[in-house]
Amino acid sequence: MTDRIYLDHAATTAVRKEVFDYMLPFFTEHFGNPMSVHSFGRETKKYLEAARETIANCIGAEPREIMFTSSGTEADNWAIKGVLKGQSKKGKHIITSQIEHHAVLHTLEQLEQQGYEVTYLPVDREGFVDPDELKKAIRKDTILVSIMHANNEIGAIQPIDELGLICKENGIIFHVDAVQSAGVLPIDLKHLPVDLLSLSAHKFYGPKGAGALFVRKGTRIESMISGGGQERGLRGGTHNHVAIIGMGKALELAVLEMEENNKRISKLRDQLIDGLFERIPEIRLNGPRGDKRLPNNVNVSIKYIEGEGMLLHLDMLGIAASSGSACTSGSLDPSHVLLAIGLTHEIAHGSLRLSLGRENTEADVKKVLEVLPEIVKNLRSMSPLYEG
Amino acid sequence: MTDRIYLDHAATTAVRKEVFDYMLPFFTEHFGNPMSVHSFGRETKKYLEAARETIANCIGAEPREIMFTSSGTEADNWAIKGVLKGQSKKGKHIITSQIEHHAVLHTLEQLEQQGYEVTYLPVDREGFVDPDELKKAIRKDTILVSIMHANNEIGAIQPIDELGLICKENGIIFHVDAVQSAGVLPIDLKHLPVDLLSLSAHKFYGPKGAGALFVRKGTRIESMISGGGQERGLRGGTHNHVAIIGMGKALELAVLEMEENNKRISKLRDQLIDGLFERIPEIRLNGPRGDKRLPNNVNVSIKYIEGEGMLLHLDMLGIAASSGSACTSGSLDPSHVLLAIGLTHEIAHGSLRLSLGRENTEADVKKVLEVLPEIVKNLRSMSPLYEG
Amino acid sequence: MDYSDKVMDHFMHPRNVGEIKDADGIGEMGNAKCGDIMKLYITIEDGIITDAKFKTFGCGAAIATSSMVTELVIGKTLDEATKISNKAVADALGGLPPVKMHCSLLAADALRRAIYDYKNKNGLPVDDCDECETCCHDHHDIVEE
Amino acid sequence: MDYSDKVMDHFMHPRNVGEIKDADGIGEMGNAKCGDIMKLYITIEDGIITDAKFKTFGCGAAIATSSMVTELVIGKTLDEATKISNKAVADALGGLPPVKMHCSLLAADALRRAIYDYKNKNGLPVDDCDECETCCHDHHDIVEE
Ligand SMILES: Cc1ncc(COP(=O)(O)O)c(C=O)c1O
Ligand SMILES: Cc1ncc(COP(=O)(O)O)c(C=O)c1O
Repeated sequence: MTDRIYLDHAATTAVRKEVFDYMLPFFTEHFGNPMSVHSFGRETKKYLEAARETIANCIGAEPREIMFTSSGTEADNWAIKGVLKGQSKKGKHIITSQIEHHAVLHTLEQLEQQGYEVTYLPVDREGFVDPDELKKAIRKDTILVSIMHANNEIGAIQPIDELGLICKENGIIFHVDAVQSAGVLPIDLKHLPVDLLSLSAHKFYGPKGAGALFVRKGTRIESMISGGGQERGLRGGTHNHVAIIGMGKALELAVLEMEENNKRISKLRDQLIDGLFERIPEIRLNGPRGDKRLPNNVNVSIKYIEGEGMLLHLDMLGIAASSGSACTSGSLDPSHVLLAIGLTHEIAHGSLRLSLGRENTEADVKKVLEVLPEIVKNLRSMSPLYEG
Repeated sequence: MTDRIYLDHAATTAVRKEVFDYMLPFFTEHFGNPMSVHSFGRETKKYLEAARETIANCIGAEPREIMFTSSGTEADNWAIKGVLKGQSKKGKHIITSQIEHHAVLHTLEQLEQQGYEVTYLPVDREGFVDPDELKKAIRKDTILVSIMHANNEIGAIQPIDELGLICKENGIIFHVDAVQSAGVLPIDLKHLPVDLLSLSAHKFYGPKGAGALFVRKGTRIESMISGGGQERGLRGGTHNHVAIIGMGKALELAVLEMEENNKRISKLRDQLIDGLFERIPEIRLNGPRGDKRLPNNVNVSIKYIEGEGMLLHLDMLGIAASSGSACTSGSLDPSHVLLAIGLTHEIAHGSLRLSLGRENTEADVKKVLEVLPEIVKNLRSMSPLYEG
Repeated sequence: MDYSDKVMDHFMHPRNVGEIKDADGIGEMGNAKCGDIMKLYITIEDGIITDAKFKTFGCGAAIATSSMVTELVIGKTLDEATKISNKAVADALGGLPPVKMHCSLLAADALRRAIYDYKNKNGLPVDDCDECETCCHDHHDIVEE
Repeated sequence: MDYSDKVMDHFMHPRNVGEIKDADGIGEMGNAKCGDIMKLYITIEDGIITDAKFKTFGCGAAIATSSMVTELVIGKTLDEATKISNKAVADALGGLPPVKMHCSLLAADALRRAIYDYKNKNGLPVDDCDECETCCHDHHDIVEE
């Protein structure tokens, strides 16, 4: 099992060794509730607040602008649902894109049932939101714009600075889902016109169970999970301090190593893309090429075959990949992201995402390039669509 | 530091060794997203579902009735907010008690602002809700009753079977916050007329970051955190499978050892209560005595002095206790629970909660009985209220 | 997906892949939009299915059920074959995950359409099999959960 | 609570605990409902505070600020003493957690009331110190966060 190849880092990552070691004492030894008035509480609170500071520093925020949540999904839900009431006089119109994560899209669908109106901005064939489209979509009653930083399926990096400026000029709250980009792309909220930004630790080699929402000072947000006085009364529930402390360490390391890591990984990415194109006919790349693509993301559509078959074959060889977002793997409809960039259902069904990470090597890329063409050939030979 | 005495188990507990060991491989090795279609995902999913089954077995539920959350607070919030829409035709009246945890009370306060009406049932001087009061409070438009199983501050165990029957007879959804009782008191949902029940792992020597909501088959609940297809589409967010797996193991062990543990701990509890009464004049016990009190809970009010001073003195001696719920420690108002059982503000301020746990021994009790009377004497000598 | 060993075996080593040039009956179900297309070819001699082959575009379960249905059907009379239910196909595979049960429906329906095709071409009386032409979405809907 | 070492020192070893039988001035602030009562006794000779004692019901910060205010005030003239602000008390303790700043207000106010009491009893002109009689809730409100 040790020579399995994990290529699904966009779904989740392993906790890296340094983070794991750093977290360990907090389960059994320093386990106190950070809200408690005793030494057990004080010692965890110290580390909890240090993690808040680290995370704030990593993204150019102030510590008090960082609110801890249990996940990126919770942060997304909260960002959106939390600001509505403060804007109720202004209106009920929200703008987002067609390629958001389900954490955003399903939240908005729920809101539509409650009388909110949502505009879903289209994207171009590479997966980019056009700032002009945002301008056109803004109405007098627009209260919130939610656009992701980098797409989890096709890796397209959105022009959030430009989009944010437009929101700012129009006095509209701007939420950014940075779950895929945090720790991978530089984020400096001192200069980015963003009001709310979601993070999730398990995407950057931190533990599951910790996320964060940046809430810019002055942005009014209502609590979604009410309870004790945690997070200045805005997010109740005993802190999962272990995970939060791990998140701080993980983001710190990710930001430290960002440049070097991206250089290495984007090279692997391009080798993988080029290699697949050389070896497999009738294949297309989903998402852009180059700097506007997440360094770790490869997403291709392979004509005439269906994605799950590829996954299963790869899995039998110890290679873990995904076909669209992991979260949608139980679903039967093809990815909404792939449809949004103009793919037909048929082609969308044949998509494969390979998301690279810290542990991957050139040997892993070679292995994929060696086995995938054979798998494709095999599946195509069974396909009634293929006239090979 | 090793001979510190932890007496704040109601706030949180350390992860016990067996649980810790059980969880360890899931951080770095078996880290896959359980929703993923590959071996990394399958191996975590297997353990995740086994945890669901274990937890279900521990409380007499079916696995599909267990929904994982990030905490007890989230479970409470979700239980309450999740069922409203399905009941909207019936009305907007909710019944709870005056001594619920803030996770319930603050959620209901939020709903009051949205037009819901809430009746807060009083409790008697020992902290019990009277089923007749519930009967009287029920109206045609009552849609939900939320009463906790055991109180976190004074340990009073509520007659949830009786209360549940009343709800059932009236066709009203019944939610029970069992965060303090799970793993301590037997819970058999096969026979308990309860529709929704909240659990939290970190109260029974499991990790922080995992909670669960039991949702009885047929109870319609809307998602509060929307996202991927996790928990049958009802609770989005990548599973914190590590914490969930730990929760399963922790509850399993707690239930296995329940009887033995309770016998031992309630003996310590009674020694502590009796000892304090022998040694400290003008003291009162908050909550009931005997079987209707959580085996691990001691809560006393000590006249003429304020709680924090006691905590600080105890803390200097390495003894961790609490004055009211840990979550309210940042607050300046005395505990709502102590006021509800009829204490004056003055007496309520002088309360001390000592909550026992697995590691506590008779020596710990002796130590408290040795030092606390001195601390009280000292603080009273400074008190302008004390005419000693 | 939690596929049984049997499913994985039929997926990795599908039986009877291919086309039959002069097939006596051809049944096609599903469409690319839905992510599943099964095309089933059968040869019939004296009322007995003597050969069956398939081509399938679809997930692992779609390929495995296609493979299994060809195995089940060879050697059966038309009457026997018509009675092969989707459950029989799934059972023969050691079960299917709930979200994949529609694949077994697809396979059973493709078989029925191939038989219908044969009967139709040969002027034999046909059952009311038109409702086989269900879109994948109908099949997906039957999935519980 | 994150108390400074100085706060903990004054809490664990409070200076000048007690009453002064024939105090020249007594100032009491807070009430039991709020969880804080401070009673400050001062002795005055030739316009100088020569002794100060306190009794306090309240949290750690309340006791520490009481103790500190007695230390600060002994040896001061009335004028100097009147100018001791709550911030000065808090600073002398190495700071207080934000939620505990009201305790320093309480201490400073108790001092001012004791001086007021002395002046009043001795027919000296008094400052408009009546607004000292704030309930704890007003004090709590000034706490930010
Ligand atoms: C009775 C009760 N309900 C709910 C909670 C909240 O649980 P959690 O800390 O897991 O959010 C607690 C503890 O804090 C509790 O004691
Ligand atoms: C872009 C994006 N947003 C949100 C999420 C949800 O984050 P989490 O899994 O922490 O709930 C994910 C990953 O699943 C994601 O890729």
